[in-house]
Amino acid sequence: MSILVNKNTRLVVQGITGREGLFHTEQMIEYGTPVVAGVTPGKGGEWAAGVPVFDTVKEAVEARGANTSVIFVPARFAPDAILEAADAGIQVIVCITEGIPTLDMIGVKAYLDQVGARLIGPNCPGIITPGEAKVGIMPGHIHRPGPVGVVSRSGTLTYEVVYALTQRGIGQSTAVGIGGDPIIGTTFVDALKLFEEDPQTEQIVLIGEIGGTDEERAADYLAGRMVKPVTAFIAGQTAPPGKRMGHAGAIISGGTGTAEEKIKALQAVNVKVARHPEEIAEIVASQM
Amino acid sequence: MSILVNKNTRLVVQGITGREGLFHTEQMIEYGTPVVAGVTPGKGGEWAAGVPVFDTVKEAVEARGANTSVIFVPARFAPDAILEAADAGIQVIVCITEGIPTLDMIGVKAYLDQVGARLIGPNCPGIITPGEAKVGIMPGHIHRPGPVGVVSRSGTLTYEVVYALTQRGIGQSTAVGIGGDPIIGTTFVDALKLFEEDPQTEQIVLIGEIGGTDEERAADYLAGRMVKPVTAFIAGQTAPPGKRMGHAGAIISGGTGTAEEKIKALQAVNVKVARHPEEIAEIVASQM
Amino acid sequence: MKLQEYQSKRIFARYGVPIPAGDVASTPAEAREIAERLGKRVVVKAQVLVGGRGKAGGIKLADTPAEAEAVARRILSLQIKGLPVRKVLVDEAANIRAELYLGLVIDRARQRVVMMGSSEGGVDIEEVAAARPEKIIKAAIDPFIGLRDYQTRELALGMGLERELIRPFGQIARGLYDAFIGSDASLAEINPLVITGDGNGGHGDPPLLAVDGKMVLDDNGLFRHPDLAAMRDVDEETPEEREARQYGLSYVKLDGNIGCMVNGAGLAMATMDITKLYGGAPANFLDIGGGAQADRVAAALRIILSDAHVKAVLFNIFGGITRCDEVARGILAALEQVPTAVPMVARLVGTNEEEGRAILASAQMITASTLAEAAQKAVAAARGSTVSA
Amino acid sequence: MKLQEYQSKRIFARYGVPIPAGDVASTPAEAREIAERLGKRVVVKAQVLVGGRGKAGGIKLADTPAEAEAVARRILSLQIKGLPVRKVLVDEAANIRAELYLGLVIDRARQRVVMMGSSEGGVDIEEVAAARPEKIIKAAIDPFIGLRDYQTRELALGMGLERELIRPFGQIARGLYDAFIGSDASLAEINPLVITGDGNGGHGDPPLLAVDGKMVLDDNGLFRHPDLAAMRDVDEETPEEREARQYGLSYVKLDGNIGCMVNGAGLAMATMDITKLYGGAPANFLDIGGGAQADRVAAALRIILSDAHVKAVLFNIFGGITRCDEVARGILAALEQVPTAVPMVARLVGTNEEEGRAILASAQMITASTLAEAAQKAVAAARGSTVSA
Repeated sequence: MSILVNKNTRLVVQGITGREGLFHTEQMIEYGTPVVAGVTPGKGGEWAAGVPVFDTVKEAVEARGANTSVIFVPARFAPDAILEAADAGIQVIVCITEGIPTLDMIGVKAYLDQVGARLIGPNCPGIITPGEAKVGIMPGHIHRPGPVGVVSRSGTLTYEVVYALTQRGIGQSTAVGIGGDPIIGTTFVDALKLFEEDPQTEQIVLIGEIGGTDEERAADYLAGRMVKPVTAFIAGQTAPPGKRMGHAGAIISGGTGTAEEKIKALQAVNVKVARHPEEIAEIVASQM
Repeated sequence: MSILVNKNTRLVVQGITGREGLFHTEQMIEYGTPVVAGVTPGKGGEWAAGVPVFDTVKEAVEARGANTSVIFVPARFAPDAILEAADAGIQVIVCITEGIPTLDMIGVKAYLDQVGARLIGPNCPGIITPGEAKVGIMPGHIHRPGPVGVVSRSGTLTYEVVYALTQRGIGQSTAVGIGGDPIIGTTFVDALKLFEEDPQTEQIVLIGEIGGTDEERAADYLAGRMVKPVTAFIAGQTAPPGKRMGHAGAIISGGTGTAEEKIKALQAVNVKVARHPEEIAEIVASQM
Repeated sequence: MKLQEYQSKRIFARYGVPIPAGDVASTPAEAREIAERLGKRVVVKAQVLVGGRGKAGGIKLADTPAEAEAVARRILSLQIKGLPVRKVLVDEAANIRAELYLGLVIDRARQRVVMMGSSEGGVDIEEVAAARPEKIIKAAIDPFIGLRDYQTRELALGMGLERELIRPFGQIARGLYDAFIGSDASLAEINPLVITGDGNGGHGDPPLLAVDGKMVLDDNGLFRHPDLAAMRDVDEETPEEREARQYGLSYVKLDGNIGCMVNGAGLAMATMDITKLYGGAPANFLDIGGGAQADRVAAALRIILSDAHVKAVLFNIFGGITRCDEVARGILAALEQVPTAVPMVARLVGTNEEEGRAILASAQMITASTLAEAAQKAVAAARGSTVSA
Repeated sequence: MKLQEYQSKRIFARYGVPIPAGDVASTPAEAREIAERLGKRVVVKAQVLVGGRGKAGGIKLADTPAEAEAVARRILSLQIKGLPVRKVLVDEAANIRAELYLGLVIDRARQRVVMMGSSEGGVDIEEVAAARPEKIIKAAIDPFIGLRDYQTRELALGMGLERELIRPFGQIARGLYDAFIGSDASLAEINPLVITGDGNGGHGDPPLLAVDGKMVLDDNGLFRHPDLAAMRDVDEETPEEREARQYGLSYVKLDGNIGCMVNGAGLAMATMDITKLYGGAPANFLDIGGGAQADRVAAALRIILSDAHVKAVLFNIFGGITRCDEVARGILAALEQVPTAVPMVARLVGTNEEEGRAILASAQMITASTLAEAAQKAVAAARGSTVSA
């Protein structure tokens, strides 16, 4: 088992004919992901990376049975792409695109909640279930199947942690990058719920960072509820207040969103918090 | 029993200090309706018809435990009034106001569906559960408690039918005017479901009119499902196409919405359709 | 409120929908001037608020300004379905390769604005809907997220448009939607939406052109649009309908001879229906509304009696908010202003019914206690007066 | 992107929020002219993108134009929290009876825009939130139905406003909301929102006045607002931050001495953190982004080395989309342009890591295979170079 994506995933790539979309489609196919279709308006009927391209997601769903989507379209078209996927009945929508205006995302998220579609991201590396499906831009080869669920607001920092796990021989059930934006489709709490219900997942790694209160809400959720051990890392202990640290969501504002608060909240509910990324793998190993 | 309103209703009147609002508040109180509060922005702290007036529905809910609202505010403020009631947690919102723009109502209805509040109307006479609560503008004295549920798109036509029922000694469980606008909060199907579940209701009277397909959808719903007898009347057999007959929703357009179609659809599912209003009472009596 | 073609198209154009160059004329000379200004072959179109203009001779091509003048003269002398043609639209004739349909309506069952497109334009879309429903592609529009680009793409593909037309089609669809929302419309149609020339705008024409347009506005939304409210065409209404509107009455003239005055729209329709059930024919729909005062009632009766076909009047008042005595006073007031020999049947029930009946006692009215009785008496009275006339 | 007070208030005014008459000056003479034009007592306010202007002497009253000039001269010579004051706003002094707070923020947990009001304005709202949270009234705004009138009434009542102020407050709240949405803001604040004079505008003043204003715009939304994007104040950024932005790099200068170049924001923060964990101090946050090309990497290194405090540089690259060989080439290119003796520690893992290491072999880099090792080596290198300096 795993969460969100697996070998039954039938992936449609929105923005497949763009530079990034095409490159990563090839990478996803090479990894063995069941990519069944691409969508680029105006290029229906063409082929890209060996898969048929459609003008609309609806066609991709009807013709190829797509059930999962990954979005590589530019920021100003991405909200439309997400809504299109939802309206076409796609249940898991992964938006890689960075730079979507926050107010657009508030509207998109409210609509998705209404129709009941799940969004991962935006501004995220995607999801990988090692050995089954890679729906995103992470380097596939550093992963291996195993019992650890990984959920993270970050991209390369996640790879770092996964790499350390794999080097110790510890595989992953699924690794989910939930994205670095202020408004995201799937939060830590959402991902924790999924991992808690997943029989394959035995331990969970949570990689947070400064900004917002998603880690604190995860701690509230974990309080007395989770039975699987959770190990966390929070990036940004040295980040100054008021400055955006790369991610649109990584900013300490109004004195809240600091790493200290988040670490304290997690430790208060018995989550082990690593001091640096590689230590995560040590802690996980010690709990196997 | 009954549906929607009863002696446990705690009514707040939105627009209580207006001419219509005040008059009908007095009438509702005289009927015995538990009117607990009024709302008129800017008049909080005053009293009207013997009930305290608040500036917001939220205050009326907090201070007086209001659970039902009836709206008498002018059309251009009515959408806001409906949304305010819903956001304040009111579960049954009755909007008497006529003349709300259709596009406003589409948005209001979508929002209510999202938050799960029930709207009756707009452009309706309201709801009465004889002997318990009158939430609307119908003449109370023509009603009496009994086993017949009445649901209607019309106002005075409903009074006509109720009057005929009462004159024959047949009382009503609840009479609901769902309103004459193209977009309404509660449809025939919604009301039929409620009556079907209500133990007091033994028969149902459905009073439709030209325009839209709400009666046809009621017929679809009834097909093989309802166990309580339904008697119907459809107004507008002599109405010409393309002309609005008073109600914003009473118009035959594009050849659909005719009385003939509706009568045919209802008869096809064994609903007895009366030829004139007073005949309804005869049919109901024959089925007692 | 219905808008004329030229009004609808001007609104569409304001929202970026390409329309033919043209202008509206009230005289043949004006039509000639417009044709001269356009300097091309033109089409002269009667501006009336009914369908079937083409079959009635209300749409003609003209190759020269002189011909435009002649054609306009002929059209301006027409009556189409009883309506005089007071204006013609003189448009540059389009280079038509194919005709599409694009419209927006309120779908009451789905409680959404729905966009409909069809590759079968230029004909009555209701006929297409009945005969070949698969030719109509629909998209329901969420009120909160609005019309989305993917919906217009899905429509365009469903309609079988060529790839190059998808983008201009999308722009027109968005413009029509914005016009619809921005005008509080209840209907907005482009029929036909024309694929021009060789379809890629080779002659500098836009590849798609809204050749005919129709809008119906939501009367309840007009308070937001004083500019649109001012477009109301007096020809849309009979003088009686206009007077009724000014008094806040709902009135629709019909072909029968029994005038009806009722409070409430549903009850008014039921009263018309029962008249017919008993062998009569209603002369009108008339709802005096809730809580009508005497002056409004008097206006209502004047309007009813202004119809020479009326041979009997039926008052059916179910008092609630409306008080029967107030209605009775209005009737008396009207009868003083407009003395008449037309027989009248009054049925007053509900609030202050006794007082109402007492007031009317002086007026030699036929009275009735049930609606059925009232209708039967009115039908008989109409027959009687027909006989005595 | 942060806007200056005068920019924020001008935007507010465009949406109907009343602001004091006034204008912005770059010189004392301009300040005098504005004061003369206003003809009243004025307040002269430093326009800087940091808080605490008042305490730093950046806000002064002036009774006469001459005084305004003198005050402006003094303020324009200040540095506030390291930022030079280049502009002052000269506003008509308000007749202040009470100070309120009104603001809009993005509430990330609720995923809504939230309006906050408080009767305790004119002070740091975060302090109010911490000390007297009951004094802050909030309303979450549904993205689809927007800010509703009942919400602004609930806010006004919760803030204890007098009845006469509810309507003008509602108009200001709506204006602020429209400004927020219309500008793709992430923060919009009026602090203080002043109740003027006797509170009912007796002197022709509006009863409520936005005396100070602050806006932060969503950088991701600026493509929709070229006019607002053009307002970017160069003083908001250091020259290095500006250069970084032009190269698409995320860069924030810090106080330490170990320069960090990392791909990915989270990893960059983690790299800073581990540097500190091992006793060092990061000189910067720098994310070269995904798939960075050599020229971007070279620019990043130039920016890092332009900081004289930097005693060591730590490269932490986890190759995915980003290729290690490309990064290595960028580093070599930068070193050719900016020769330096600063020691460098490189940790390259992932895509093309072998090629990357081979390219850097010529550059006498300290290498490391784990992040912990790299951080420890960088800390040691920074100490070593400090000793040798």
